[in-house]
Amino acid sequence: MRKVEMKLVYARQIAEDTIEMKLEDNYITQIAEPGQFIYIALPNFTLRRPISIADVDREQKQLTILFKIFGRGTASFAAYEPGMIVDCIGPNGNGFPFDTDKMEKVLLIGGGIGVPPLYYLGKKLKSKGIEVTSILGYQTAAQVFYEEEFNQLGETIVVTDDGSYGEKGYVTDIITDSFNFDLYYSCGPTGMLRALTSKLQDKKGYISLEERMGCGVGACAACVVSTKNEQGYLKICHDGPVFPAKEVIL
Amino acid sequence: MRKVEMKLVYARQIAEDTIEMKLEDNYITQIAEPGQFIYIALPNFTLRRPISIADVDREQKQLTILFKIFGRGTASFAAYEPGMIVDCIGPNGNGFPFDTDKMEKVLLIGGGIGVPPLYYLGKKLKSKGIEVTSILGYQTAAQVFYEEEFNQLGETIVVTDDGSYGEKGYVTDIITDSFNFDLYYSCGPTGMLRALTSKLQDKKGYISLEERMGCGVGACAACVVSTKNEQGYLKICHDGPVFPAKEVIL
Amino acid sequence: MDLQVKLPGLNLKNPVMPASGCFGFGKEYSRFYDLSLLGAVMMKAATGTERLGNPTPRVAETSSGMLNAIGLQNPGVDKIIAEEVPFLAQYDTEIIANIAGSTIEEYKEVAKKFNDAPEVKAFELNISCPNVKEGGIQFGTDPDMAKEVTTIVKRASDKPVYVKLSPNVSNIVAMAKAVEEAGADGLTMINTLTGMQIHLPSRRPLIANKTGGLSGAAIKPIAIRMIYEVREQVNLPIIGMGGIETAEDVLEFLLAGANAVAVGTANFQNPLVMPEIINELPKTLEKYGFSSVHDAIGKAVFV
Amino acid sequence: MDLQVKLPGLNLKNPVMPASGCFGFGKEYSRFYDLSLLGAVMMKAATGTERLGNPTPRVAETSSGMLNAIGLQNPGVDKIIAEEVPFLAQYDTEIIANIAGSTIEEYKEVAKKFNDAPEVKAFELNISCPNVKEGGIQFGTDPDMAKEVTTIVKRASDKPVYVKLSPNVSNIVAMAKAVEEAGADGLTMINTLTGMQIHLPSRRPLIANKTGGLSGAAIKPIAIRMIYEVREQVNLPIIGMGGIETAEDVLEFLLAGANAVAVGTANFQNPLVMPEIINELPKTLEKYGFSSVHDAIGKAVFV
Ligand SMILES: Cc1cc2nc3c(=O)[nH]c(=O)nc-3n(C[C@H](O)[C@H](O)[C@H](O)COP(=O)(O)OP(=O)(O)OC[C@H]3O[C@@H](n4cnc5c(N)ncnc54)[C@H](O)[C@@H]3O)c2cc1C
Ligand SMILES: Cc1cc2nc3c(=O)[nH]c(=O)nc-3n(C[C@H](O)[C@H](O)[C@H](O)COP(=O)(O)OP(=O)(O)OC[C@H]3O[C@@H](n4cnc5c(N)ncnc54)[C@H](O)[C@@H]3O)c2cc1C
Ligand SMILES: Cc1cc2nc3c(=O)[nH]c(=O)nc-3n(C[C@H](O)[C@H](O)[C@H](O)COP(=O)(O)O)c2cc1C
Ligand SMILES: Cc1cc2nc3c(=O)[nH]c(=O)nc-3n(C[C@H](O)[C@H](O)[C@H](O)COP(=O)(O)O)c2cc1C
Ligand code: FES
Ligand code: FES
Repeated sequence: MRKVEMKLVYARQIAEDTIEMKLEDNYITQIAEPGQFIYIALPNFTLRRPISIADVDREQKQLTILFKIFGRGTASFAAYEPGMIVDCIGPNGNGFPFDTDKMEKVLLIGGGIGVPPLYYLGKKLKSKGIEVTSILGYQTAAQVFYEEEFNQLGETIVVTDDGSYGEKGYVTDIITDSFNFDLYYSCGPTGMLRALTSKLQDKKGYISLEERMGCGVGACAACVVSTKNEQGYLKICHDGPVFPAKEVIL
Repeated sequence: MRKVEMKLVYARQIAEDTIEMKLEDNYITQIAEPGQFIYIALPNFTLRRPISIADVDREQKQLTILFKIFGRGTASFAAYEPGMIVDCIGPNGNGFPFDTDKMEKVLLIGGGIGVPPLYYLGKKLKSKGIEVTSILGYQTAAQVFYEEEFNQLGETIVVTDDGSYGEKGYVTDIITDSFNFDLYYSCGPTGMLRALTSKLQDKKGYISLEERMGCGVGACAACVVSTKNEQGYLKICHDGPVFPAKEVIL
Repeated sequence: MDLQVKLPGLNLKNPVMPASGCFGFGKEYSRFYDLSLLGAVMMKAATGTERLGNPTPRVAETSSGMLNAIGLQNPGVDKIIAEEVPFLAQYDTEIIANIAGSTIEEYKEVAKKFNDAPEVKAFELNISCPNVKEGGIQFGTDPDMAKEVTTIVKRASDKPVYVKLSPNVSNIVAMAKAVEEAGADGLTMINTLTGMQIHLPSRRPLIANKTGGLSGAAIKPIAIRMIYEVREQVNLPIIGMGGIETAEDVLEFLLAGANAVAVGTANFQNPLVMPEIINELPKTLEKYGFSSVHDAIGKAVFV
Repeated sequence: MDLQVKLPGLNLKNPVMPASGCFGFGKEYSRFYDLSLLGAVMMKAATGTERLGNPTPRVAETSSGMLNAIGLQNPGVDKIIAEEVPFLAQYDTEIIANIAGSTIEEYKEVAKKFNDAPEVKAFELNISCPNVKEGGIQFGTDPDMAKEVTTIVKRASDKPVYVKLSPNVSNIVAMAKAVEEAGADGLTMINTLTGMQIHLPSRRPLIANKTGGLSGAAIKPIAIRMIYEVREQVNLPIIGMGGIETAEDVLEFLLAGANAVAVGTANFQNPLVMPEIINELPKTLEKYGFSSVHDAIGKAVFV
């Protein structure tokens, strides 16, 4: 984890209010793992913004992020143009654990802007011969992104809340007993994760959490999550953002 | 006086830490008079910055400003690039009064970044057939600007504090009894204006003052100057920035 | 969308008005827009006789804020009634007089004079101006003195009195309760926080008066907290202020318990800010599911 | 350029240290740079037993600042002495323990335990944490209670005690004088100002604890004013804090009367901010005509 200047080399809008960017540097791109995030400073905002690493190309030294224009910070970031320098800390936190010897089939469940970190994970798993199935949930057709990219990784089901694209409903409606997997990985809104982890309580899984952050490096205790064991609070920025689904209280 | 968006059409550094810019609009450029100023908003700074109008080209709808990089606001403004929009209020205040029937020769005395407003004034006076002599004082050679432009208006004497260019000394050292003029106009640091007005106390003159401003339009009473008569305080942004030299207490 | 707010003495067509001292007596801003757009106008502070205020510099810029130490410069209550009130009275908006003084006697005198000006609909009792050395600051931070001056002013006039609270206190609720007991009809809050900036080259406080009042977006979280605390425990209507720049800020103040709001420092950045906010407000209320200004007031407090 | 500062119990190689709660116990930032560069380290608050702190969200962003309501989450004094102090002791820097509690008894107990840790050079007595409901806030805004807790802690230990003052008071000088009388060896100021932000979509305070402490550049003018006022009237050394981001900010605090400074929120924006400031400081002092840190202290106050 270091503070580095990354160069914005590419930016485009890929869905409603959703921006894809590629950032270049010599350090973060060489060590980032799926599930980790970068912590981005924006001029005149007190706090940095955490954004998941959606893909990495080590050779090109490029890292992909995908983010939604949510408030004033992401809106100002969306206005950056290629060539500009982005002040980042990274890679932060711990990624999705996997032990390729112990698994054959995995299920990825992404909700909205929780989809991005699963892409880099899925790519990595597929390259190790793991069978990947993905369920991607969005609010509406205009917000769907990366369907094609996930199709490359394996069977991919898109769900929208309003049924305007793919299946209608929530990701949890889609997961039936016919789904067969050793492990699941998920990232998305807390409501979705809560429903999902309770539905899949007999399965082993890892989920990636969000919380408002101060330092982003584990020093300030802003971003805690309660655990079910004696560890008490864990820090999402430092001990997560990925946690075993059964360990945390959402 | 309106709030308008001006377009930066041209910017260059013309001396040490000194920037010349041309701004385009349909309103301010059509009515601005010498001695008035524009009041510029810079993103993420609470207060606007007052900058004098150094020249106006009504046909081209362009206004020239010259400013020194002084603190953080002017530094950020100096980084603007042509094409960018500048949020301005203007034209603010009252300009230099002149009655061309009652004068033949005028003396302009500018100190440092007080030189700019005198240029537009000199141009206007010269076009009305008034003889213009200018004394321009700077700290050092590297900070000299607009000598050539003033030469076009009439006799121009450049003075530097350290003698690295032109005459050595202060503008007040230059003004001897041999100078012959009906009226003087001056703008520059308060110390210079104090020395000058006391030296020229028998002459009629107008001086342009600076003070830290809040509203810039006369509403908040931040920018007052004491007067020698019953008016009490006057507001520099509204009643000035130009005042009869004999009326104000510096 | 219904933006109207009814408060003691005031029928506001919308909840937005300029904060005292940031708008003079309206003349300057009337060059930018029609003042009839505003819910009300809070006039610059008036004292018994003319005040010249403090030496300059009187303002300094800070991160997301500014310091000011104008020092109550004003032409005195008589001239204000004779020359400024009639100008504002031309507009279809409510006029609130800001009353200041160094002594209780002076407050009383100013209140009495404004009482006879029918165009003035309510008083804002400025017991919290941090830039007057003789007494202002004590009135604003001592509950007993605040009570006393409120009582006197209430007695001297029949107009509704909104007491302007200073945030420079340990216990804002105690101050609010004190003036409530004294018969205040409403509160306006917050005034500025006392601050200072050192000018490095001269090694001296930049503001000639040394300290100045901090205003602007920097203080908004303090204003919201204080309004929320007071709304929980005190039954007076509140005109909220401190760092408002947008219609979303207005909604934040309403939710925290303000019945109306005033905009100060933001006028300096954007002279059109108030008409812009008023224009945005219906959309903003709708976006967050409110059907009127009234519907939003205090919604974050009582849940 | 001589950057050294000598204070009771502390030999600072330079006047810059992290503010309590913004740097944990140093481990995380030691991944970014060598902590031996720092003048000292103020540890996160310690209580008698482990504290879990408040529910989340615990932080919110504001204009030029932030709100926090961590709620004193910490592993308890014993674990801090066993596991955190030895880590910091590896570095060539001074360790300051921040002592907190809900009762006077708890303060005393924590102080006693740290008293036996030779690596801890001084105490920062946190009587001003606005996020502890049981008592913290009263200690920090009531001069008598502040006096009492200072007296007890002084008695319980031989280490120098720096009392951390809350800015949420009407009269900061009265607070400083109270703890001076109680035997405080120094002051640290300011802690955060109590603030609130309303989350519009949920119509509720964003911070789960409702209120939080405002820190960052927004509060710098208030910190400077309070330090200046205290320096004029109280003879204790002051470690100043509140919005420091640059070496020029450090100089501003020194001129206002601080003997050393702490950097809090700025670490979150830039984890390298303290080494960068320390590196800039000699140039900045020179630029404004000072020959040492010592030379600048209080220069804007006594003129
Ligand atoms: C580990 C992690 C990874 C993330 N990855 C992504 C991603 O890949 N793509 C994406 O679009 N978003 C992601 N988010 C959410 C993203 O950080 C927020 O949408 C963003 O910070 C909002 O900033 P803003 O200025 O637009 O909103 P504002 O509401 O103006 O922000 C105000 C403050 O709240 C914080 N905040 C607001 N929402 C969130 C949130 N959901 N989580 C954490 N902090 C928040 C901001 O960081 C800022 O400090 C991630 C969050 C976390 C914690
Ligand atoms: C009527 C008028 C006309 C001016 N014309 C010019 C001009 O043509 N060219 C030019 O270079 N400068 C001019 N100035 C000075 C210019 O406004 C300041 O240099 C500038 O505001 C400094 O801003 P900053 O952000 O760089 O400095 P900072 O010190 O960071 O500014 C902090 C605050 O102090 C104010 N301030 C600082 N110095 C001055 C000053 N000398 N006068 C007024 N406010 C100040 C700033 O506006 C800002 O509000 C003029 C000033 C006035 C009052
Ligand atoms: C330049 C200036 C002058 C002020 N003068 C007065 C005044 O005369 N009377 C008063 O009650 N408040 C005065 N105030 C305080 C404002 O009315 C308001 O309470 C404060 O600025 C907070 O609002 P804001 O952050 O929107 O500016 C003044 C504020 C400023 C910035
Ligand atoms: C996240 C956070 C946690 C804090 N925790 C503590 C604490 O445990 N003890 C304490 O005395 N002060 C605490 N503070 C206050 C800081 O030490 C400091 O006084 C304040 O933040 C002002 O400095 P700044 O503006 O540089 O942050 C905390 C501040 C922040 C932002
Ligand atoms: S954000 Fe500071 S510990 Fe996670
Ligand atoms: S700056 Fe407000 S009156 Fe001049």
